[in-house]
Amino acid sequence: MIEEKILGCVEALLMAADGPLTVARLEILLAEDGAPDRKAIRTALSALQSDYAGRAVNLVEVAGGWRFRVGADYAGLLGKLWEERPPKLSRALLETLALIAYRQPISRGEIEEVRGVSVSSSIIKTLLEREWVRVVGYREVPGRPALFGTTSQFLDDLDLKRLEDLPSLPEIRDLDDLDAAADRLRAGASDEQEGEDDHASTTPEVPAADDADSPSDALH
Amino acid sequence: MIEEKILGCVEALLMAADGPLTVARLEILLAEDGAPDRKAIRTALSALQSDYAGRAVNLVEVAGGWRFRVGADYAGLLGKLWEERPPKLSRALLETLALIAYRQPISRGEIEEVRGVSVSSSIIKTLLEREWVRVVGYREVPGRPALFGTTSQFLDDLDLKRLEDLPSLPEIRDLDDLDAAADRLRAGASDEQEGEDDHASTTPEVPAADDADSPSDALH
Amino acid sequence: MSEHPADFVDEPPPAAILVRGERLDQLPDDLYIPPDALRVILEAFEGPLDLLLYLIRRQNLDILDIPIQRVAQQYVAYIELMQELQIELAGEYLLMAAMLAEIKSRMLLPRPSAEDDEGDDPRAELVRRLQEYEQFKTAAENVDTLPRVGRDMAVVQLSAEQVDIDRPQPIPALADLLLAFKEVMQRAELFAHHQIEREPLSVRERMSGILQRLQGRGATPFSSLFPKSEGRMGVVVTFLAILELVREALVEVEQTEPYAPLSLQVAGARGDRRGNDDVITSDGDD
Repeated sequence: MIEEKILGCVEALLMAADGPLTVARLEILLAEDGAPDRKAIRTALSALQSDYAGRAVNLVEVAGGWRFRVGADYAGLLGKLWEERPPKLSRALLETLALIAYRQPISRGEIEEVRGVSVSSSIIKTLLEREWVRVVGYREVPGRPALFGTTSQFLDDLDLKRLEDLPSLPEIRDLDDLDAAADRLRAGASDEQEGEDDHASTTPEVPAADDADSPSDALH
Repeated sequence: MIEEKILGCVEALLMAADGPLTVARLEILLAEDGAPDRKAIRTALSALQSDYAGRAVNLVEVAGGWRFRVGADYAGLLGKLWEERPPKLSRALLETLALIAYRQPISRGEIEEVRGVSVSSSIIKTLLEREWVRVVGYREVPGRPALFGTTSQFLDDLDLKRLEDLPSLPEIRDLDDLDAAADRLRAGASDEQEGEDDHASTTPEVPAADDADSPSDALH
Repeated sequence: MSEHPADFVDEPPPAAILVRGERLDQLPDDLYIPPDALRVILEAFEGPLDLLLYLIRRQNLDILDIPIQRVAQQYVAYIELMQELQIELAGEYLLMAAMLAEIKSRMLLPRPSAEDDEGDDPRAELVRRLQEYEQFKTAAENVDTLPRVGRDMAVVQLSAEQVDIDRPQPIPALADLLLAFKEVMQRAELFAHHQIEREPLSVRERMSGILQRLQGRGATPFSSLFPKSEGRMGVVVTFLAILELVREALVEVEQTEPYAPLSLQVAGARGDRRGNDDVITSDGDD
């Protein structure tokens, strides 16, 4: 495969990935795109590294593999960006957390089974670091996988007293019930979630949550 | 020198932001970092745009502002990275979305009239949740039905800057053509008639798929 | 095309089902077509306008030149088939059937003059609606082909050195968490659903099978083509295969009178057989 094409593919993958990618992973991902060997991938990585040298963005090798990162010089600036608008939690993280909350104790393998995709270590790590989940035991099967459960920190942060306050599964089935349940909870909880309603940035005129109800109700 | 610094700051912010940033927003964020004016920021943006032209990641302007994104050239590769294919959008949802996009503001009843079937609440909900549409007002008729319009998020997700960038609607032929066709049918004439009618821009023989030339018509 | 008339003649003559001119029997009682399965098929259409468009387009007709008689007949045939199979139809489908019937009857009346009656020509209204619907149907397809973030494109959101640690992590809104859970569960179900769909019943394969069965035979009752043993998916696959065969003009569907069951034959066979009694065999299905 032409070196330039490998370079573009590696660049695309690293720019789009949630976390670092190892050379081995890149090799697997590129299996159908010319199937470069590891040496070719390493060549592309160092070419990219020099392409980006001196830019605000750098390609670095960290423990988990290779990743693009904004340079340390800009830490202050990015702090301002995030202060104003905290980053959104990724879909993958939310789904993992939701599965742990509802299906605990649950192993990583079981989460992956339901999600149909692998759960990255960095997600589990983030959840553990935030003390939203913890290891509550091990399943007594080969490999002794850790079982995860939620913590009291999780309940505190979500303003729940007990886990049972989470809406029940049937309520979740139906979107309308789900909204009703969320409203009920929100009505009982403090207003602290207001500040982080990042929907507001795209739909300034309409508070997203409330509005979602009104049209369909009116038209029922 | 100074320009280079602005360029780096803009690059860092855009690479780290979780959504597009407008020039105005960049100006606020850079207030302490040299406080460049909008012109300087625009200069930096176009310099960055050409720096990244031809790379796997590009700087594009969409409805919500400027952002870096990996383009559709790498769609296949990205699919592998994400593992899970996003679920396909149903025809019912797409048709509803198209009506909202091209006929906004439009009520649910009006959508149903064109589609000839009722629009399920869950479709409207899904569109609201994806933040592709929002309630833009209410029609002042009995029942005050909600009127829907598309959001900048919708355009952002399609890599578009303006509603006019949507593909134009296929043209509808004049109803007068119908009478001509009906007469022809009645007369049993299968021969083509020359398209000299001055009241119709297209003759019945022209396939409907012919592009409408002005999208603004379509968007009313 | 009766290429193998021998096969046809050789068949034992079981209870003959008269097609032309005479009322057909009801669907055999032992024929099991789960109504759900046909509902699935009906759901392939986005409503009466979509079904009508399909009927028009599959004959390569221009919307402006619809032979209303023919299309209305086919539409009604579909609707009656659904009703016969006790599918609960959305009111819109019945409304459309009524509209088509009205147009038909009006077209039989002599037109006073060419210019006089444009104002409330129900056919004009139908054509207008069909065009408008098709316009947005196409627009929807166009919108779907645009590159989309999350499907074809990725937005870049890098983290930064050093800031990683103090980067504020938001607390998820409960609603977001619930939504995530709902979606992951839905996806899990969808996944299971896909696996059912991937059962070794292929539409193409079924098309060949049906075509083969129809070769050298006259009109064959629609219902006899549904094997009882295959359950819901078998019915769906068979029905899709028939629709596809019709679309590709390989077979013709016919209904001789209102409420009569549909019958199928190889395209072009009807001409050959015209003048016959058209007594056909119900082949004591397998």
